[in-house]
Amino acid sequence: MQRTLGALALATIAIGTIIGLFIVPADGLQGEIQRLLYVHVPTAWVGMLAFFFVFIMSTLYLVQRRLDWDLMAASAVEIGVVAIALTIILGSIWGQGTWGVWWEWDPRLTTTALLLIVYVGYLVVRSMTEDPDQRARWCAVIGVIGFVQVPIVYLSVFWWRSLHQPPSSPRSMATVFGFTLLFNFAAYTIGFAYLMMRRYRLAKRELSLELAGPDAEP
Amino acid sequence: MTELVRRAGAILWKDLLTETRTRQGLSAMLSFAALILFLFTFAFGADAALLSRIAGGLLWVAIVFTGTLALGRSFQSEELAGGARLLRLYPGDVRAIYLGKLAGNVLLLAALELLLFPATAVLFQVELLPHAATLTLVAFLGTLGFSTIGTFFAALTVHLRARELLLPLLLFPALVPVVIGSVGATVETLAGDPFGRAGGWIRLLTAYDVILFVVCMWIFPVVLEE
Amino acid sequence: MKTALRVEGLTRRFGRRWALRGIDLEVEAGSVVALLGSNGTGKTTLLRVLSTLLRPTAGTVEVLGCALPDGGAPVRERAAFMTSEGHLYEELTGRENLRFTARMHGLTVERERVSAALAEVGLEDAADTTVRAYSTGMRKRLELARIGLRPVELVLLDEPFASLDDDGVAIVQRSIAGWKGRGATVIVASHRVAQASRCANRLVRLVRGVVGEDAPS
Amino acid sequence: MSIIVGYAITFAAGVAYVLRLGRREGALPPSDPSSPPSGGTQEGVNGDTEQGTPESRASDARKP
Repeated sequence: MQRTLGALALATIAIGTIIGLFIVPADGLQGEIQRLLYVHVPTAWVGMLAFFFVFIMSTLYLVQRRLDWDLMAASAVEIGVVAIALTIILGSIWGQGTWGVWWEWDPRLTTTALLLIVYVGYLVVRSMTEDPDQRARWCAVIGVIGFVQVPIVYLSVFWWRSLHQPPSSPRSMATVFGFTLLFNFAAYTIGFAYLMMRRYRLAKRELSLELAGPDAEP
Repeated sequence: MTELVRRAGAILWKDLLTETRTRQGLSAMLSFAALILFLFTFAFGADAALLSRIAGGLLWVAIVFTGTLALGRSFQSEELAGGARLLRLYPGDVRAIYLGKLAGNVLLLAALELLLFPATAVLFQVELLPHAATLTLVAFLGTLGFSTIGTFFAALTVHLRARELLLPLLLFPALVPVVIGSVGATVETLAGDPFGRAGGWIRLLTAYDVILFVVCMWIFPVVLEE
Repeated sequence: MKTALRVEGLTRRFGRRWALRGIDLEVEAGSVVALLGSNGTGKTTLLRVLSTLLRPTAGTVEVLGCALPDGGAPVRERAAFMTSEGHLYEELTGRENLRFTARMHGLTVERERVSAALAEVGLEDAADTTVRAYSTGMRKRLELARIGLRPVELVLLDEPFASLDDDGVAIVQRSIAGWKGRGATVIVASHRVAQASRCANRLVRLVRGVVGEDAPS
Repeated sequence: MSIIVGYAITFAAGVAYVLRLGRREGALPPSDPSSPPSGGTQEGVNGDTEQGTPESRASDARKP
């Protein structure tokens, strides 16, 4: 099951990239740089999806106290952090190409950067706590609070930015670009599912090793 | 409900007593805040007009940094008395601990601000008195937001090894709306609120304070659990 | 005889290390149990589970008729737990420490209860000096006074005799006798067999997280 | 040019992460992935999985 999902992910991402890079014509306004969006936006989507997943799993853990939810949340955080880090790197490369500046206080970019800090904090707390149940509790708390602040962070940055600069008009998407983007969305989501399954299984094996029964000597 | 408030009051009473006796918290905060203000004066002092224009921002930078210092100490007295978790031995809702510590932090920060605002007025030549009412409201909302999420993460990190690193790391993203809202409202108010935007910032602050308080109260019992 | 507490298959893990590996214990109300065993055998962990501080990893725990960990609220009302390192605020005076405890328990007639508790342990004259100036013996007496503020059905003591001189030990034993007289159940965890077993009617020895011996004394 | 860099970084990171997973999976002793014990859950002795956790089986054996 996992292997086929992995192969499918690989295939669809490859096809999506080829379409995005070679087949689809470059965007009239931005030119070639616009092709970066076919990887920048899907990774941002995967990052957001991962952190929403963490929010759900963390809430489930807080209610049911089953360690499996915590393991899923932790897996999603790890993948989410990788995805969001990539999103920011790609965002600044794309920003450099279009606005000519490496960093731009664009509400989306700023919010994703802040989210990265939240979930890096999640991973640091996770690495510092030995007891699995204690670790699960604190991480679930951060998972929930981390996600709850996203809308307000975005809103406050958006208002703040619109004071200094008229908000950049949302890029209008011609249908053919739209299709390519949607295809890549699906491809990267399958990739996310594959990584989740694999990381979760690894986490489960590592946990069972950690809890090796009452006679485990220190 | 009244039992919750009474026990929160007991914790507040204990912490204020400790604070007035040792004076460590407030004096450390005041000297730190003074240091920040003077640094700003040296850094931007040459251009008085600039200084007074960004006074609102500098003020909140001083409050947030000094406040983080105070947050780190809010569970210190518990650690010296056997650990914050022992407070769970008392009957009743664990949230009383959160409310007691939250009130303590808000009062401590209010005491700091009572001195910090006039100092800013003098150092940065800004007229505060005409806007006293709005500024008090903004200061309260900003301090409440800061303390609500700050006390929560202080309780979480007090059990962790590198808590000096972790408290700011966890706190910083959550503080962005509080800082943006407070600074926005303060700067607009000080400038006489020409575009009427202060009200918008105040609504953002109020909404965020409410959301943070509800979420923190809901989750807090998990934080002290073992 | 009513049972004060019943524990079955209680395990508790801290990361890889298992502090409790399957405790089975039943204690009748009104008895005084000496919980013996060298350091690291799980005495403190067991007391912290019974006092509702620690959630068990697995196993069923019933204290004063309440199933832990979720039904623990009444236990916090009717039980008292004296930890080995104590729970006193250095900057507060003896009286203020007791007033804090009384308020946290929502006790009425606070002033009189505090004065009575201080008198019972002989701390009237040191009542208004800060605990920072207290000797170890005085701190232990203040801890006993904290428990004496309210009626208790279960008293858990963790190393109550540690670093106490003879009259300190005598005061602790007098308190234990007092609780026993009022029908409360007392569990004294100590690695010093002599003082612990003198006032106990049952000895339970923990060995590597399980009950090793269990005999009336 | 920056497009190539962007795509290269993304795929490099993706591959690196998968390799890291592979290394961590390799480092574990080969246990059959079918049904590792579910780890200590907070509920009750046997939890809801029928084989329960190792220590719960041990305590069952000890009951008279």
